[in-house]
Amino acid sequence: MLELGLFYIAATVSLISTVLAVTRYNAAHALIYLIISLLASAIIFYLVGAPFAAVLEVVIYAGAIMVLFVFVIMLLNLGQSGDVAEHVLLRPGMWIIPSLLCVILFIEIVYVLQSSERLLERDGRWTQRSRVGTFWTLCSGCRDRLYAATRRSGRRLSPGTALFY
Amino acid sequence: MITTDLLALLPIITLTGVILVVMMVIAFARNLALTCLCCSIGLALTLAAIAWVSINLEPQYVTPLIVVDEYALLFSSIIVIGAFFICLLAYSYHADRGENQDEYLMLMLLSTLGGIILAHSAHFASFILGLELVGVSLYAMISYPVRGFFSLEAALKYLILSGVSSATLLFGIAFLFAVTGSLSFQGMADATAHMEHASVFVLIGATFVLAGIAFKLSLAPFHMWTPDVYEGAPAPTTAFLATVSKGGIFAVLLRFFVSFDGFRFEAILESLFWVALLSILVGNILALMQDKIKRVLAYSSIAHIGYLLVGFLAASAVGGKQLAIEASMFFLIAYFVTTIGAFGVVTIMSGSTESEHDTDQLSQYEGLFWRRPLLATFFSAMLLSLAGIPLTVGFIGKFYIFAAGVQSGLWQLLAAVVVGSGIGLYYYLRIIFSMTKQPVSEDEIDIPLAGGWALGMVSVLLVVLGVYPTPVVEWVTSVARALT
Amino acid sequence: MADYIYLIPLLPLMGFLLLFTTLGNLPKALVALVGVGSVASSAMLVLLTALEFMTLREPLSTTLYTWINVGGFSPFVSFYVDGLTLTMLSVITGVGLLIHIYSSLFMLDDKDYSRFFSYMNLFVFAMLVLVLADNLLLLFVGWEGVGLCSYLLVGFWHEDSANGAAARKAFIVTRVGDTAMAIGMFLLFAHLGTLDFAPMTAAAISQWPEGSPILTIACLLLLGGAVGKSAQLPLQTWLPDAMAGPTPVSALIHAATMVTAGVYLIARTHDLFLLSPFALNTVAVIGAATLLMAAFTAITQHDIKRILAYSTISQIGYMFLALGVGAWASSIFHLMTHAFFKALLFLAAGAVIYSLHHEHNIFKMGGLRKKLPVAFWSFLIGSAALAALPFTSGFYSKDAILLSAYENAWQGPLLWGIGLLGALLTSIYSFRLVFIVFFGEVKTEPSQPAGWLMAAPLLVLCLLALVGGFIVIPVMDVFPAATGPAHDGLIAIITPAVPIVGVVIAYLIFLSHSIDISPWTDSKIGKALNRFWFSHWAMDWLYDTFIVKPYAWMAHVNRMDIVDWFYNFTADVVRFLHDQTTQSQTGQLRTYAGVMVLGLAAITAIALFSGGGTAP
Amino acid sequence: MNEAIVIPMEHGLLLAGILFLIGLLGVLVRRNIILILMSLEIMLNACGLAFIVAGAHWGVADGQIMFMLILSIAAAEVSVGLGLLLQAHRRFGSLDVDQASRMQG
Repeated sequence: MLELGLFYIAATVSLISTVLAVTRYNAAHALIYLIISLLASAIIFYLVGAPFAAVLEVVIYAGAIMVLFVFVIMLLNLGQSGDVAEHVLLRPGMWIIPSLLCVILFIEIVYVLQSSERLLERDGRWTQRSRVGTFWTLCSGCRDRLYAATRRSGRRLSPGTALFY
Repeated sequence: MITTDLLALLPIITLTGVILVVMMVIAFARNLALTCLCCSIGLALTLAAIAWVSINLEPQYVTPLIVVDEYALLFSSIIVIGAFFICLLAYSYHADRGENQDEYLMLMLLSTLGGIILAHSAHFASFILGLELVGVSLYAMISYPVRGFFSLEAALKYLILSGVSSATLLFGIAFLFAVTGSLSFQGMADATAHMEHASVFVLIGATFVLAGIAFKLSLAPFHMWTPDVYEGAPAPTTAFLATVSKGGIFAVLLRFFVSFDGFRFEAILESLFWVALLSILVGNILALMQDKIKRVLAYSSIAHIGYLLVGFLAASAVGGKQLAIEASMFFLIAYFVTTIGAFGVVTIMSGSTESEHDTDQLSQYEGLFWRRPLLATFFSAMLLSLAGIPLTVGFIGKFYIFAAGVQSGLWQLLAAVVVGSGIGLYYYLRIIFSMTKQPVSEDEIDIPLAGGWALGMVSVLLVVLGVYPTPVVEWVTSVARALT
Repeated sequence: MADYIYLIPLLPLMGFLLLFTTLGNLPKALVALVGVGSVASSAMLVLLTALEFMTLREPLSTTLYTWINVGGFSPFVSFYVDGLTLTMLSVITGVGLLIHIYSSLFMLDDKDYSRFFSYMNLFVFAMLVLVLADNLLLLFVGWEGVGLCSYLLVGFWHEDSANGAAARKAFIVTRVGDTAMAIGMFLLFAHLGTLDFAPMTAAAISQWPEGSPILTIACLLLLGGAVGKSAQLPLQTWLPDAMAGPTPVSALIHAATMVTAGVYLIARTHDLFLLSPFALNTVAVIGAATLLMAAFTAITQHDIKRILAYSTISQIGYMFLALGVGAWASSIFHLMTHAFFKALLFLAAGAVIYSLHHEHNIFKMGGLRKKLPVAFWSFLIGSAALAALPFTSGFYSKDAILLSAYENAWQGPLLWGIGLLGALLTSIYSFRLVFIVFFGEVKTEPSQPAGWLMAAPLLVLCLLALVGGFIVIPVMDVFPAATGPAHDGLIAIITPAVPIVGVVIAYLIFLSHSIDISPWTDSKIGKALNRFWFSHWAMDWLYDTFIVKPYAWMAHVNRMDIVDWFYNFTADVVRFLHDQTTQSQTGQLRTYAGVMVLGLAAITAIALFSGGGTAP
Repeated sequence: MNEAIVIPMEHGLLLAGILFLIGLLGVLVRRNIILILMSLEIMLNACGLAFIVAGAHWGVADGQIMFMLILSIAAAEVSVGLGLLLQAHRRFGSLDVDQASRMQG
C-alpha cells in the first residue's frame, strides 16, 4: 500500500503545482511550479513501473525543455515590468467561461471513468473494473451525509439540492 | 524478408534520400532553381518508386507500424503529385519575389514525407509521427516570409491551436489504448470486435481523436483557425496546407475507421453527423460575402471537407461501404486538383506584386479576363469545379458523394449539401463576374514559366478528369474493394 | 472495325478547339483550311463508314467510354451507326462540307472569320454527336450543343442589337421545347431505368400496353422538344427571325441539319410513338397544320430569306406529316432531299444577296437571269425540287409522303388534301420567287458574280437536287416495313399534277401578268388576308398578346412581392447568418481555442449521451 | 504479482485528465505566449502520463514508447514555438497573444 499512498501524495503535489503554474503572474515562478509538477509526474511514472520513462521525464522534460523556457525568459528579460503587464493581461473575469468549459469536459471524463465498464484484462478475461473509488466515494459520502443531515433537520430540500441527488 | 521490407518502403526511403540530397545541395550552393530542380526530380523519383512498388509487390505490413498496400500507394501518389505541382508554384512564387529561400522547398518535402507516412500508417505511433512531421514543417512554412506580419500571426495561431489539437488527439488515443491495450488499428479492432455498442471508454477516446483530426481537416466547429492561417500564410503554403496535409490525415481517418469498423458505433456517427452538417453550413455561410479570395477558398474548403465527410458517413449503411469509400477517395482527388489550381492562380497573382501581402482582394481580380484571359479562364474553371458544374472534376466528385449519400439514405446531410452548393454557387460566380468587369488596375501580371505550366497541367487535369474520369474511377474502385 | 467512328465528331471538335484557342491569330487561309479540312476529313470518314456498312449490312456501334459509373448509373458515351444515322451523317458532313467551302469565300471580308469557322465546326461536332448518340442523354448533349451554336451563329453579327434579339428569341423559344423534352427524358428514365435506345424500346414494349397514358405523355413531351427544334406549330416563330444570321448559317443550321433534328428524334424513337396512336396522330396534325400555315405565309413575304425560312417550316411540316402517318422512310427521304435543295436555295440566295450588297427585298431585284447565271440555274433547279416537279428529287419524296398520307387509316384523305393544297402553294410561292427575282427588268445592278469557291458547291448541290431522288437510303432495317402505297390511279395522277398547276398559276400571275390579282389583293378582305398571312397568321401577335404581355403585366403587378419575398427572405436569412458567424471570427486565438473546446465537449456529450453507449 | 498493479488505472487516468484540463484552461485563459506554451506542455505531459498508466495496466511497453514520442513532439513544438515567440516579441513589442488578431472576419 506504500505505493498507493505515495501515488496519491505525488498526484496531489502534481495537481497543486500545476494549478499554481497556470495561475502565476510571474513567468519564472510559473516555470518553477511546472518543473515541480513534472518531477511529481516522474515519481508517478516510477511508481507505476516505468522507471526509464521517469528518468526521461526528469532529464529531458524537466531538464532540457524547461531550460529552453528559462533561456527565453532570461533572453526577454521581462523582470518587474513583465509582472505588471501580466496583471493587465490576466483579469479574474477571464477565468469564468473557460473554467465552465473545462468543468463540462471534466464531468464527461469522470462519467466515463466511474462507469462500471468491463475492461479487457491482461490475461484476456473481461472483468468488472473498480470504479474511480476514492474520489467518487468521497463525493457520494458527502452527499449521503448531507442528505441525512437535511432529513434530520426536517427541512425540505431546495430544488437545486434535489437536483444534486 | 528484410529486403522485401526495404523494397516496400522504397517510396519513403527515396523521398528521405532526396531530402538529404537537397540539404546537401543547399549547403553547397544556394540556388533556388537548382533546389527546385532537385525537389521536382526527387518527387518524380518517389512517384516512380510508388509505381514500382504497386506493380511488383504484394500488400504487406512492414513492422506493425507501416502497411504498404494499394490504398497507401493511392494516397501517396496523390500527395506526391500534389506536392510536385505546389513545388513548381512555390518556386515561381519565391523566384518572382526575389527571395532566395531554398529551405522552404526542403521543408515542403519533409512535410510531404509526413503525408506519405500518414498514408502508410496502420498504427498510432506512425500516425503521430507522420502527423507531427507534417505539422512542425508547416509551422515553419507558414511563417516563412520573415518580413510579413500576417504570416507570423498565422503561424502563431496555427502552432498553438494545432498543439492543443495534437494533445487532444493523443489523449483520445491514450483512452483507446487504455481500453484495448493496443496501439495498432488492427489490435484495437480485435479488442473491440465483440462490442455491439461502443463502451463509453471507446466513445470518449474516439471523440477526442476525432476532434483532433477534425481540427487538422478544419471541420466545424474546429475550423476557426482556417481562414486566418490561410490568409496569413504565403499562397503556396496555403495550397499545401489545404491539400497535402489534409489528404494524409483523411487517409488515416478512413483506414482507421474501416479496420476498426467504427461505422457500427452509432454514437460516433451521431457526433460526426453534426460535425459534417455544421461544416457544410458554416463554411458556405461564412464565405458568402467575403471579399478576400484566400478566405473564400478557406471557407469553401471547410464546406468541401464537410461534403467529403458525407461520403465518409455513407459507409455506415449496410452494403454502402464500398461506394462510400470510392466516393470519398474520388472526391478527395477532385478536391486536390481543384484546390491546388485555385491557390495556384492566387500564387501566380501574388508572385508579381511587391506587396508584403498576397494578392487576394476581390478588387484586385476585377477585369482579369481582359488583362490575363488565360489565367482568368483557369481560375473560372477551378471555381466552376468547386461549384460542381458538369464537365469538371468537381461535378463528378460531388455526384459521387451524392450517389453514396442516396444509397445510404443520408437525407438530412444531402439536403445540407444541396443548400450548401446553392450558396456556394453565389460566391463562386461572384468572383467570376468580378473578373469580367472592366479592369481597374493596369498592373502587369507576369505568368512565370514553371508556375504557368503547373497551373496549365492542373487545369487540363481538371477537364480531362471531368470528361473522362473512368481510369481514376476504376483505380479508386479497385482500391476500395481491396480495402473492404 | 468501327474503331474510327469516334473520329467523325472528334475532327470538327479539334478544329473548333484549334480555332477557338488561337483567338483569331491565324491567317485567314489557314483558318479556312482548318475549318473546311476538319469537316472534309469527317466526310471522308463517313464515306468509309458507309462502305463498311454496305458490306456488313448491320449496324456498327462503338462504346468510347463510360462517363461515370456510380452506383448503377452509368451513362455510356457510345456511338451507334445504322442506316438512319448513316443517312443523317452523310447529309451533315456532305452538305456541311459544301457549305463550309462556300462560306470560306462568302465570309472572307468578315473580321471575325476565325470565330465564324470555330462556331461552325463546333456546330458540326454537336450535330454529329446528336445523330451518333446511342442514348437519349448523349443525344440531348448534342441537342443542347446545336442549340448553343445556333444561338451563337444567329447572333454572329452581334453589334446590331436586332440580331442579338433574334438570337435570344431562337434560344428561348427552343428552350421551351427542350424543357419539355428533358422532362420527357426523366419520365422515361424513371419508368424504364435506361435511356439507351435499344433497351429502352424493349422495356417500353414489354412494360406498357398500346396507348398507355404515361407513354403518351412521354411521347408528347419528346414531341415538344422536336417541335421546338424543328420550328413546328406552336413553337415555329423563332425560325424566320433566325435569318438574321449569315446566309451559310441559315443554309446549314436552319435549313439542312439542325431544324431536322426533331424529325430525327421522332424517327429514332418511332417504336415509342407506334405504341401511342394519339401521339402519332398529334404529330400528323402538327405537320399538316404547320405546312399549310407556313405555305400561306410564304406567298406574301418580301424578304428572300424569310420566304425560304417559311418554306423550310412548311417542308418540315411535310416530314412531320410523314412521321405521323407512319411513313418513316419517306420522312427521312424528304429530310435528305430537302437538305439538298434547301441548302442549294439558301446558298443561291446568298450568292444573290452577296452580289446585291446585302439586299433582301425581292421587289428590289429582277432580271438577274443573265447577270448571275449560276445563281439563276441553281435557283431554278432548287425551286423545281422544292415544288416537287416531276423527276426532281423533291418529287419522289413528297409524292411518297402524300400517297402514304392518303393511305393513312386515321383521316387519310383529309391529310392528303391538306398536303396537296400545301404542294400547290409551294409551287406558287417558289416560282413567284424565281419569276420576280430573275425575270423582268433589272432593278438593282449586281456587282461581280461570286467566285468559283461559291459556285462549285452550288453546282454540286444542283446535281444532288436533280438526281437525289434516285438515291436509295438504307433505312429498311431501321423502320418497320411499310406496305407500299397502293397506287390508286386517280390519286397517283392528281398528286404529281398539282405542282405543275401551281407553276402555271405562278407564271400567269407573276410573269405574264395574264391574271390580274390586284382587284383581289386590293379589296378589303384581300388586304386583311394578306396582312394576316404576311404576319404569319399573326402568330407573333398572338404570342405577344396572350403570353408576353400578360406575363409582363403579371411581372409588373408582381414586381414587389410574393415569390420574390421568399427568395429575398432566404437571402436575408443567409446574409444575417453570415454577418453573425463572421462576428465569431474575431481573430483572437483564445476565442478560437474556446470554440474548439466547446465543440469537443459537445461532440463528446453527443456521443456519450445519444444512447449509443452502454449505460454505466 | 507485479506491485505496479496496485495503483488502479482509473485513478491514473483521472489524474491525467485533470492535468490535461488544467493545461487546457491555461491555454484558454492566459494571454502571455510563454504561459500558453507552458500550458501546452502540461497538456502533452498529461497525455504522456495517461499512456504510461495505461501501458502499465496492460504490462506492455507501447505506453512508454508513445511517451517518448510525445517527449520529442513536445521538444519540437516548443523549440519552434519559442522561436516564433521571440519573433512575436520583436514584432508586437509584447507577449500578448491578443496582439496577433489583425486578421478577422
